[in-house]
Amino acid sequence: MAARVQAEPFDIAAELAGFGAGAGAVVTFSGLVRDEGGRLLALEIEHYPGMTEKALQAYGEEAARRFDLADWRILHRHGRLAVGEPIMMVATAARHRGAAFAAAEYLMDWLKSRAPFWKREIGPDGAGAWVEARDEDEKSLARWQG
Amino acid sequence: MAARVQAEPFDIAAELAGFGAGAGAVVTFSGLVRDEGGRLLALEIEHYPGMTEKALQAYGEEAARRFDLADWRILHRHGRLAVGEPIMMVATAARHRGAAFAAAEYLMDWLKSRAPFWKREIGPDGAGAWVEARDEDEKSLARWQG
Amino acid sequence: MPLDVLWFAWLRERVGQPRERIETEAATVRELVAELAAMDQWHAAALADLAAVRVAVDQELAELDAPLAGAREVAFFPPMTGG
Amino acid sequence: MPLDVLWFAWLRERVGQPRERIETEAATVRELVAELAAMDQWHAAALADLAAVRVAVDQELAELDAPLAGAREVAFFPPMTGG
Repeated sequence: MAARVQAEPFDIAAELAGFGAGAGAVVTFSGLVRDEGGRLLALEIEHYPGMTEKALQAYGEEAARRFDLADWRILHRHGRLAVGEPIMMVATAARHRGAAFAAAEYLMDWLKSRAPFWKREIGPDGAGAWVEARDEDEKSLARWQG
Repeated sequence: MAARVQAEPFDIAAELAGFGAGAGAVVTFSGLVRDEGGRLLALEIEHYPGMTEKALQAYGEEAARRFDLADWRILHRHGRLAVGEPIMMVATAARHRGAAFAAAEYLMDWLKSRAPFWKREIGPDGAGAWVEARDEDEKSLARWQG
Repeated sequence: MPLDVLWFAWLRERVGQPRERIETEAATVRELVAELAAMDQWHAAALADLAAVRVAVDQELAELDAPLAGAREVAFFPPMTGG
Repeated sequence: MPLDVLWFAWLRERVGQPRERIETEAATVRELVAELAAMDQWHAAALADLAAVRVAVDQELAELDAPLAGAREVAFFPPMTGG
Protein backbone atom coordinates (compact mmCIF):
# COMPACT_ATOMS: atom_id res chain seq x y z
CA MET A 1 0.00 0.00 0.00
CA ALA A 2 2.66 2.48 -0.99
CA ALA A 3 3.60 4.90 -3.74
CA ARG A 4 7.18 6.04 -4.26
CA VAL A 5 8.92 8.50 -6.59
CA GLN A 6 12.68 8.36 -6.97
CA ALA A 7 15.54 9.14 -9.33
CA GLU A 8 17.47 5.95 -8.57
CA PRO A 9 17.01 2.80 -10.65
CA PHE A 10 15.07 0.02 -8.95
CA ASP A 11 15.05 -3.72 -9.18
CA ILE A 12 11.60 -5.06 -10.07
CA ALA A 13 12.49 -8.39 -8.53
CA ALA A 14 13.56 -6.86 -5.21
CA GLU A 15 10.43 -4.70 -5.08
CA LEU A 16 8.27 -7.82 -5.33
CA ALA A 17 9.83 -9.66 -2.40
CA GLY A 18 7.02 -10.62 -0.03
CA PHE A 19 4.43 -8.68 -2.02
CA GLY A 20 0.90 -10.07 -2.00
CA ALA A 21 1.62 -12.98 0.33
CA GLY A 22 -1.69 -14.70 1.05
CA ALA A 23 -3.58 -12.88 -1.68
CA GLY A 24 -3.83 -15.54 -4.36
CA ALA A 25 -3.34 -13.33 -7.42
CA VAL A 26 -0.53 -10.87 -8.08
CA VAL A 27 -0.19 -8.76 -11.22
CA THR A 28 2.72 -6.50 -12.05
CA PHE A 29 3.28 -4.05 -14.84
CA SER A 30 6.65 -2.54 -15.56
CA GLY A 31 7.58 -0.01 -18.17
CA LEU A 32 11.09 0.05 -19.62
CA VAL A 33 12.81 2.65 -21.80
CA ARG A 34 12.60 1.42 -25.42
CA ASP A 35 15.43 2.25 -27.80
CA GLU A 36 12.99 3.05 -30.63
CA GLY A 37 15.32 1.52 -33.19
CA GLY A 38 18.37 3.51 -32.11
CA ARG A 39 16.54 6.87 -32.26
CA LEU A 40 16.62 7.11 -28.46
CA LEU A 41 19.58 7.30 -26.11
CA ALA A 42 17.72 8.12 -22.91
CA LEU A 43 14.54 9.51 -21.45
CA GLU A 44 14.43 12.52 -19.19
CA ILE A 45 11.44 12.60 -16.88
CA GLU A 46 10.31 15.78 -15.17
CA HIS A 47 7.74 15.65 -12.39
CA TYR A 48 5.95 17.88 -9.90
CA PRO A 49 7.46 17.15 -6.46
CA GLY A 50 4.76 17.16 -3.84
CA MET A 51 1.85 16.70 -6.19
CA THR A 52 3.27 13.54 -7.72
CA GLU A 53 3.46 11.62 -4.46
CA LYS A 54 -0.03 12.74 -3.43
CA ALA A 55 -1.53 11.81 -6.81
CA LEU A 56 0.03 8.34 -6.87
CA GLN A 57 -1.09 7.65 -3.31
CA ALA A 58 -4.63 8.79 -4.14
CA TYR A 59 -4.83 6.64 -7.29
CA GLY A 60 -3.53 3.63 -5.37
CA GLU A 61 -6.06 4.07 -2.59
CA GLU A 62 -8.88 4.51 -5.08
CA ALA A 63 -7.84 1.29 -6.88
CA ALA A 64 -7.67 -0.57 -3.56
CA ARG A 65 -11.24 0.47 -2.72
CA ARG A 66 -12.61 -0.16 -6.18
CA PHE A 67 -11.05 -3.60 -6.68
CA ASP A 68 -10.81 -4.72 -3.05
CA LEU A 69 -7.05 -5.13 -3.23
CA ALA A 70 -5.08 -6.96 -0.58
CA ASP A 71 -2.05 -4.86 -1.48
CA TRP A 72 -0.74 -2.45 -4.10
CA ARG A 73 2.48 -0.68 -4.96
CA ILE A 74 3.39 2.14 -7.34
CA LEU A 75 6.94 3.16 -8.11
CA HIS A 76 7.90 5.82 -10.66
CA ARG A 77 11.26 7.32 -11.50
CA HIS A 78 12.24 10.80 -12.61
CA GLY A 79 15.45 12.26 -14.01
CA ARG A 80 17.55 10.74 -16.78
CA LEU A 81 16.89 7.08 -17.64
CA ALA A 82 19.01 5.05 -20.05
CA VAL A 83 17.54 2.74 -22.69
CA GLY A 84 16.49 -0.57 -21.15
CA GLU A 85 16.10 0.82 -17.64
CA PRO A 86 12.82 0.44 -15.77
CA ILE A 87 10.74 3.63 -15.74
CA MET A 88 8.02 2.56 -13.36
CA MET A 89 6.08 -0.35 -12.03
CA VAL A 90 2.73 -1.08 -10.44
CA ALA A 91 1.85 -4.24 -8.55
CA THR A 92 -1.59 -5.33 -7.39
CA ALA A 93 -2.63 -8.24 -5.19
CA ALA A 94 -6.18 -9.55 -4.90
CA ARG A 95 -8.09 -12.70 -4.12
CA HIS A 96 -8.81 -13.51 -7.76
CA ARG A 97 -7.04 -12.67 -10.98
CA GLY A 98 -9.81 -10.58 -12.52
CA ALA A 99 -9.53 -7.89 -9.85
CA ALA A 100 -5.73 -7.93 -9.84
CA PHE A 101 -5.56 -7.47 -13.63
CA ALA A 102 -8.25 -4.79 -13.70
CA ALA A 103 -6.64 -2.82 -10.87
CA ALA A 104 -3.23 -2.86 -12.57
CA GLU A 105 -4.73 -1.60 -15.83
CA TYR A 106 -6.73 1.03 -13.97
CA LEU A 107 -3.61 2.30 -12.22
CA MET A 108 -1.67 2.38 -15.48
CA ASP A 109 -4.39 4.38 -17.20
CA TRP A 110 -4.38 6.94 -14.38
CA LEU A 111 -0.60 7.10 -14.29
CA LYS A 112 -0.28 7.62 -18.03
CA SER A 113 -2.69 10.53 -18.25
CA ARG A 114 -3.16 12.04 -14.80
CA ALA A 115 0.07 11.72 -12.85
CA PRO A 116 2.29 14.81 -13.21
CA PHE A 117 5.19 13.36 -15.19
CA TRP A 118 6.53 14.63 -18.51
CA LYS A 119 8.92 12.67 -20.69
CA ARG A 120 11.52 14.08 -23.02
CA GLU A 121 13.36 11.90 -25.54
CA ILE A 122 17.10 12.33 -25.71
CA GLY A 123 18.56 11.28 -29.07
CA PRO A 124 22.15 10.46 -30.05
CA ASP A 125 22.72 14.16 -30.87
CA GLY A 126 21.61 15.23 -27.41
CA ALA A 127 18.55 17.11 -28.63
CA GLY A 128 15.31 16.29 -26.88
CA ALA A 129 11.68 16.47 -27.90
CA TRP A 130 8.89 16.32 -25.33
CA VAL A 131 6.79 13.18 -25.72
CA GLU A 132 3.24 14.03 -26.74
CA ALA A 133 0.25 12.58 -24.92
CA ARG A 134 -1.54 9.87 -26.90
CA ASP A 135 -5.28 10.06 -27.61
CA GLU A 136 -5.32 6.33 -27.01
CA ASP A 137 -4.24 6.80 -23.40
CA GLU A 138 -7.05 9.27 -22.80
CA LYS A 139 -9.57 6.81 -24.28
CA SER A 140 -8.16 4.03 -22.18
CA LEU A 141 -8.74 6.10 -19.05
CA ALA A 142 -12.30 7.01 -20.07
CA ARG A 143 -13.43 3.38 -19.86
CA TRP A 144 -13.28 3.48 -16.03
CA GLN A 145 -15.53 6.49 -15.68
CA GLY A 146 -19.26 6.77 -15.23
CA MET B 1 9.54 -17.83 -25.22
CA ALA B 2 9.40 -20.82 -22.94
CA ALA B 3 7.00 -22.95 -20.94
CA ARG B 4 8.15 -25.02 -17.98
CA VAL B 5 6.48 -27.49 -15.61
CA GLN B 6 8.22 -28.42 -12.40
CA ALA B 7 7.65 -29.64 -8.85
CA GLU B 8 10.24 -27.33 -7.28
CA PRO B 9 9.31 -23.91 -5.93
CA PHE B 10 10.46 -20.99 -8.04
CA ASP B 11 11.39 -17.42 -7.36
CA ILE B 12 9.26 -14.97 -9.32
CA ALA B 13 11.97 -12.36 -9.02
CA ALA B 14 14.69 -14.64 -10.38
CA GLU B 15 12.47 -15.73 -13.26
CA LEU B 16 12.07 -12.12 -14.35
CA ALA B 17 15.79 -11.32 -14.56
CA GLY B 18 16.44 -9.95 -18.03
CA PHE B 19 12.90 -10.68 -19.20
CA GLY B 20 11.47 -8.32 -21.80
CA ALA B 21 14.56 -6.14 -22.14
CA GLY B 22 13.88 -3.63 -24.92
CA ALA B 23 10.17 -4.38 -25.09
CA GLY B 24 8.72 -1.37 -23.27
CA ALA B 25 5.90 -3.12 -21.42
CA VAL B 26 6.13 -6.19 -19.18
CA VAL B 27 3.18 -7.78 -17.39
CA THR B 28 3.40 -10.65 -14.95
CA PHE B 29 0.75 -12.69 -13.24
CA SER B 30 1.52 -15.03 -10.39
CA GLY B 31 -0.82 -17.28 -8.50
CA LEU B 32 -0.11 -18.15 -4.86
CA VAL B 33 -1.71 -20.78 -2.62
CA ARG B 34 -4.33 -19.01 -0.45
CA ASP B 35 -4.95 -20.26 3.05
CA GLU B 36 -8.71 -19.83 2.67
CA GLY B 37 -9.03 -18.69 6.25
CA GLY B 38 -7.19 -21.66 7.73
CA ARG B 39 -9.26 -24.24 5.84
CA LEU B 40 -6.29 -25.10 3.64
CA LEU B 41 -2.91 -26.53 4.57
CA ALA B 42 -1.63 -27.25 1.09
CA LEU B 43 -2.58 -27.81 -2.52
CA GLU B 44 -1.76 -30.96 -4.42
CA ILE B 45 -1.54 -30.50 -8.15
CA GLU B 46 -1.75 -33.41 -10.55
CA HIS B 47 -0.88 -32.96 -14.21
CA TYR B 48 -0.53 -34.91 -17.45
CA PRO B 49 3.18 -35.20 -18.18
CA GLY B 50 3.85 -34.82 -21.87
CA MET B 51 0.55 -33.15 -22.70
CA THR B 52 1.06 -30.35 -20.18
CA GLU B 53 4.31 -29.11 -21.67
CA LYS B 54 2.93 -29.27 -25.21
CA ALA B 55 -0.26 -27.43 -24.25
CA LEU B 56 1.58 -24.62 -22.44
CA GLN B 57 4.01 -24.18 -25.33
CA ALA B 58 1.12 -24.06 -27.82
CA TYR B 59 -0.83 -21.48 -25.79
CA GLY B 60 2.30 -19.35 -25.42
CA GLU B 61 3.01 -19.44 -29.14
CA GLU B 62 -0.59 -18.60 -29.95
CA ALA B 63 -0.49 -15.61 -27.58
CA ALA B 64 2.79 -14.43 -29.11
CA ARG B 65 1.24 -14.44 -32.59
CA ARG B 66 -2.04 -12.92 -31.53
CA PHE B 67 -0.57 -10.07 -29.47
CA ASP B 68 2.77 -9.65 -31.25
CA LEU B 69 4.76 -10.37 -28.10
CA ALA B 70 8.47 -9.65 -27.85
CA ASP B 71 8.73 -12.41 -25.24
CA TRP B 72 6.63 -14.66 -23.02
CA ARG B 73 7.13 -17.15 -20.22
CA ILE B 74 4.87 -19.71 -18.54
CA LEU B 75 5.85 -21.63 -15.44
CA HIS B 76 3.53 -24.02 -13.59
CA ARG B 77 4.21 -26.32 -10.67
CA HIS B 78 2.80 -29.72 -9.77
CA GLY B 79 2.95 -31.84 -6.63
CA ARG B 80 2.34 -30.60 -3.10
CA LEU B 81 2.43 -26.82 -2.53
CA ALA B 82 2.24 -25.17 0.88
CA VAL B 83 0.09 -22.14 1.66
CA GLY B 84 1.76 -18.96 0.40
CA GLU B 85 3.90 -20.70 -2.19
CA PRO B 86 3.74 -19.64 -5.84
CA ILE B 87 1.68 -22.03 -8.00
CA MET B 88 2.45 -20.57 -11.38
CA MET B 89 3.34 -17.45 -13.27
CA VAL B 90 3.04 -16.00 -16.73
CA ALA B 91 5.03 -13.07 -18.06
CA THR B 92 4.45 -11.18 -21.30
CA ALA B 93 6.50 -8.48 -22.98
CA ALA B 94 5.23 -6.22 -25.75
CA ARG B 95 5.78 -2.80 -27.23
CA HIS B 96 2.75 -1.24 -25.52
CA ARG B 97 0.91 -2.07 -22.34
CA GLY B 98 -2.42 -2.99 -23.95
CA ALA B 99 -0.96 -6.01 -25.74
CA ALA B 100 1.08 -7.12 -22.73
CA PHE B 101 -1.97 -7.00 -20.42
CA ALA B 102 -4.27 -8.71 -22.93
CA ALA B 103 -1.77 -11.48 -23.63
CA ALA B 104 -1.27 -12.21 -19.93
CA GLU B 105 -5.03 -12.43 -19.37
CA TYR B 106 -5.43 -14.60 -22.47
CA LEU B 107 -2.76 -17.00 -21.24
CA MET B 108 -4.34 -17.16 -17.78
CA ASP B 109 -7.75 -17.95 -19.23
CA TRP B 110 -6.30 -20.80 -21.28
CA LEU B 111 -4.25 -22.11 -18.38
CA LYS B 112 -7.19 -22.10 -15.98
CA SER B 113 -9.53 -24.09 -18.20
CA ARG B 114 -7.52 -25.90 -20.84
CA ALA B 115 -4.15 -26.88 -19.41
CA PRO B 116 -4.19 -30.40 -17.90
CA PHE B 117 -3.78 -29.59 -14.21
CA TRP B 118 -6.07 -30.68 -11.39
CA LYS B 119 -5.93 -29.21 -7.92
CA ARG B 120 -6.80 -30.97 -4.68
CA GLU B 121 -7.17 -29.06 -1.40
CA ILE B 122 -5.43 -30.58 1.59
CA GLY B 123 -6.99 -29.50 4.90
CA PRO B 124 -5.60 -29.64 8.44
CA ASP B 125 -7.08 -33.16 8.82
CA GLY B 126 -5.24 -34.37 5.73
CA ALA B 127 -8.39 -35.06 3.74
CA GLY B 128 -8.50 -33.59 0.26
CA ALA B 129 -11.30 -32.49 -2.05
CA TRP B 130 -10.71 -31.90 -5.74
CA VAL B 131 -11.18 -28.27 -6.69
CA GLU B 132 -14.15 -27.84 -9.03
CA ALA B 133 -13.88 -25.87 -12.25
CA ARG B 134 -15.56 -22.46 -12.08
CA ASP B 135 -18.17 -21.40 -14.64
CA GLU B 136 -16.60 -17.98 -14.44
CA ASP B 137 -13.31 -19.30 -15.82
CA GLU B 138 -15.07 -20.88 -18.77
CA LYS B 139 -16.84 -17.59 -19.51
CA SER B 140 -13.59 -15.72 -19.20
CA LEU B 141 -12.04 -17.97 -21.84
CA ALA B 142 -15.01 -17.60 -24.19
CA ARG B 143 -14.36 -13.87 -24.64
CA TRP B 144 -11.29 -14.58 -26.79
CA GLN B 145 -13.10 -16.77 -29.26
CA GLY B 146 -14.79 -15.98 -32.54
CA MET C 1 -5.64 -52.15 -31.90
CA PRO C 2 -3.65 -51.69 -28.66
CA LEU C 3 -4.44 -48.44 -26.81
CA ASP C 4 -3.12 -46.82 -23.65
CA VAL C 5 -5.94 -45.40 -21.55
CA LEU C 6 -4.98 -42.80 -18.92
CA TRP C 7 -7.01 -41.57 -15.97
CA PHE C 8 -6.46 -38.40 -13.97
CA ALA C 9 -7.72 -36.81 -10.74
CA TRP C 10 -10.97 -38.28 -9.39
CA LEU C 11 -11.46 -40.45 -12.49
CA ARG C 12 -8.12 -42.11 -11.65
CA GLU C 13 -9.31 -42.68 -8.10
CA ARG C 14 -12.57 -44.28 -9.24
CA VAL C 15 -10.87 -46.55 -11.78
CA GLY C 16 -8.15 -47.40 -9.26
CA GLN C 17 -5.18 -47.04 -11.59
CA PRO C 18 -3.51 -44.21 -13.54
CA ARG C 19 -3.17 -46.12 -16.84
CA GLU C 20 -3.96 -49.39 -18.51
CA ARG C 21 -3.33 -50.96 -21.90
CA ILE C 22 -6.36 -52.35 -23.68
CA GLU C 23 -7.25 -53.92 -27.02
CA THR C 24 -10.11 -52.16 -28.79
CA GLU C 25 -11.74 -51.74 -32.17
CA ALA C 26 -13.64 -48.62 -31.07
CA ALA C 27 -13.87 -46.13 -33.94
CA THR C 28 -14.62 -43.07 -31.81
CA VAL C 29 -14.08 -41.84 -28.27
CA ARG C 30 -17.77 -42.43 -27.61
CA GLU C 31 -17.49 -46.12 -28.61
CA LEU C 32 -14.42 -46.44 -26.39
CA VAL C 33 -16.31 -44.93 -23.46
CA ALA C 34 -19.07 -47.54 -23.89
CA GLU C 35 -16.53 -50.38 -23.95
CA LEU C 36 -14.71 -49.08 -20.87
CA ALA C 37 -17.90 -48.45 -18.90
CA ALA C 38 -18.92 -52.07 -19.57
CA MET C 39 -15.67 -53.47 -18.12
CA ASP C 40 -16.54 -53.22 -14.41
CA GLN C 41 -18.30 -51.09 -11.81
CA TRP C 42 -15.25 -48.89 -11.23
CA HIS C 43 -14.90 -47.88 -14.87
CA ALA C 44 -18.67 -47.43 -14.99
CA ALA C 45 -18.49 -45.09 -11.98
CA ALA C 46 -15.67 -43.03 -13.53
CA LEU C 47 -17.60 -42.53 -16.74
CA ALA C 48 -21.11 -42.23 -15.27
CA ASP C 49 -21.44 -38.48 -15.88
CA LEU C 50 -19.88 -37.61 -19.22
CA ALA C 51 -20.71 -33.92 -18.77
CA ALA C 52 -18.02 -33.91 -16.08
CA VAL C 53 -15.46 -35.75 -18.21
CA ARG C 54 -12.90 -34.29 -20.62
CA VAL C 55 -10.91 -36.29 -23.16
CA ALA C 56 -7.54 -36.04 -24.84
CA VAL C 57 -6.54 -38.20 -27.82
CA ASP C 58 -2.79 -38.45 -28.20
CA GLN C 59 -2.40 -35.50 -25.82
CA GLU C 60 -4.73 -33.15 -27.71
CA LEU C 61 -8.12 -32.17 -26.29
CA ALA C 62 -10.87 -33.99 -28.21
CA GLU C 63 -14.64 -34.33 -28.41
CA LEU C 64 -16.63 -37.52 -27.79
CA ASP C 65 -17.12 -37.95 -31.52
CA ALA C 66 -13.42 -37.74 -32.32
CA PRO C 67 -12.16 -40.71 -34.39
CA LEU C 68 -9.63 -43.07 -32.83
CA ALA C 69 -8.00 -44.42 -36.01
CA GLY C 70 -4.25 -44.50 -35.41
CA ALA C 71 -4.54 -43.20 -31.83
CA ARG C 72 -2.07 -44.56 -29.28
CA GLU C 73 -3.17 -42.86 -26.08
CA VAL C 74 -6.53 -41.65 -24.80
CA ALA C 75 -6.86 -39.81 -21.49
CA PHE C 76 -9.96 -39.14 -19.41
CA PHE C 77 -10.11 -36.45 -16.73
CA PRO C 78 -12.36 -33.88 -15.06
CA PRO C 79 -12.49 -30.23 -16.19
CA MET C 80 -9.08 -28.69 -15.66
CA THR C 81 -8.34 -26.45 -12.70
CA GLY C 82 -4.86 -25.11 -13.36
CA GLY C 83 -3.52 -21.60 -12.95
CA MET D 1 -3.00 37.82 -2.69
CA PRO D 2 0.47 36.30 -3.10
CA LEU D 3 0.53 33.20 -5.31
CA ASP D 4 3.24 30.78 -6.39
CA VAL D 5 2.97 29.99 -10.09
CA LEU D 6 4.79 26.87 -11.28
CA TRP D 7 5.68 25.87 -14.84
CA PHE D 8 6.60 22.41 -16.08
CA ALA D 9 8.01 20.80 -19.25
CA TRP D 10 7.78 22.97 -22.38
CA LEU D 11 5.73 25.62 -20.58
CA ARG D 12 8.65 26.03 -18.19
CA GLU D 13 11.01 26.38 -21.16
CA ARG D 14 8.84 29.06 -22.77
CA VAL D 15 8.42 31.06 -19.59
CA GLY D 16 12.12 30.67 -18.79
CA GLN D 17 11.76 29.78 -15.11
CA PRO D 18 10.24 26.94 -13.10
CA ARG D 19 8.39 29.10 -10.57
CA GLU D 20 7.63 32.68 -9.70
CA ARG D 21 5.76 34.46 -6.94
CA ILE D 22 3.14 36.98 -8.06
CA GLU D 23 0.51 39.25 -6.55
CA THR D 24 -2.93 38.71 -8.02
CA GLU D 25 -6.60 39.35 -7.40
CA ALA D 26 -7.68 36.82 -10.03
CA ALA D 27 -10.83 34.98 -8.91
CA THR D 28 -10.46 31.99 -11.24
CA VAL D 29 -7.73 30.13 -13.10
CA ARG D 30 -9.01 31.71 -16.32
CA GLU D 31 -8.53 35.22 -14.92
CA LEU D 32 -5.05 34.29 -13.75
CA VAL D 33 -4.19 32.98 -17.23
CA ALA D 34 -5.23 36.31 -18.73
CA GLU D 35 -3.06 38.22 -16.25
CA LEU D 36 -0.05 35.99 -16.84
CA ALA D 37 -0.38 36.07 -20.64
CA ALA D 38 -0.35 39.86 -20.47
CA MET D 39 2.93 39.97 -18.53
CA ASP D 40 5.32 39.46 -21.47
CA GLN D 41 5.80 37.59 -24.74
CA TRP D 42 7.23 34.49 -22.99
CA HIS D 43 4.24 34.02 -20.73
CA ALA D 44 1.99 34.72 -23.69
CA ALA D 45 3.76 32.00 -25.71
CA ALA D 46 3.44 29.47 -22.90
CA LEU D 47 -0.30 30.09 -22.60
CA ALA D 48 -1.09 30.62 -26.29
CA ASP D 49 -2.88 27.29 -26.77
CA LEU D 50 -4.95 26.51 -23.70
CA ALA D 51 -6.16 23.21 -25.21
CA ALA D 52 -2.59 21.99 -24.66
CA VAL D 53 -2.35 23.28 -21.10
CA ARG D 54 -3.32 21.51 -17.90
CA VAL D 55 -3.68 23.18 -14.50
CA ALA D 56 -3.30 22.18 -10.87
CA VAL D 57 -4.47 24.37 -8.00
CA ASP D 58 -2.69 23.55 -4.74
CA GLN D 59 -1.49 20.28 -6.31
CA GLU D 60 -4.92 19.07 -7.40
CA LEU D 61 -5.92 18.94 -11.08
CA ALA D 62 -8.36 21.76 -11.83
CA GLU D 63 -10.41 23.26 -14.63
CA LEU D 64 -10.01 26.76 -16.07
CA ASP D 65 -13.09 27.88 -14.20
CA ALA D 66 -11.83 26.72 -10.83
CA PRO D 67 -11.90 29.44 -8.15
CA LEU D 68 -8.61 30.67 -6.71
CA ALA D 69 -9.85 31.91 -3.33
CA GLY D 70 -7.37 30.76 -0.72
CA ALA D 71 -5.06 29.09 -3.25
CA ARG D 72 -1.34 29.22 -2.56
CA GLU D 73 0.11 27.46 -5.61
CA VAL D 74 -1.04 27.15 -9.22
CA ALA D 75 0.86 25.01 -11.72
CA PHE D 76 0.65 25.00 -15.53
CA PHE D 77 1.90 22.11 -17.64
CA PRO D 78 1.25 20.10 -20.81
CA PRO D 79 -0.83 16.89 -20.82
CA MET D 80 0.96 14.32 -18.68
CA THR D 81 3.01 11.54 -20.20
CA GLY D 82 3.96 9.32 -17.29
CA GLY D 83 3.95 5.56 -17.02
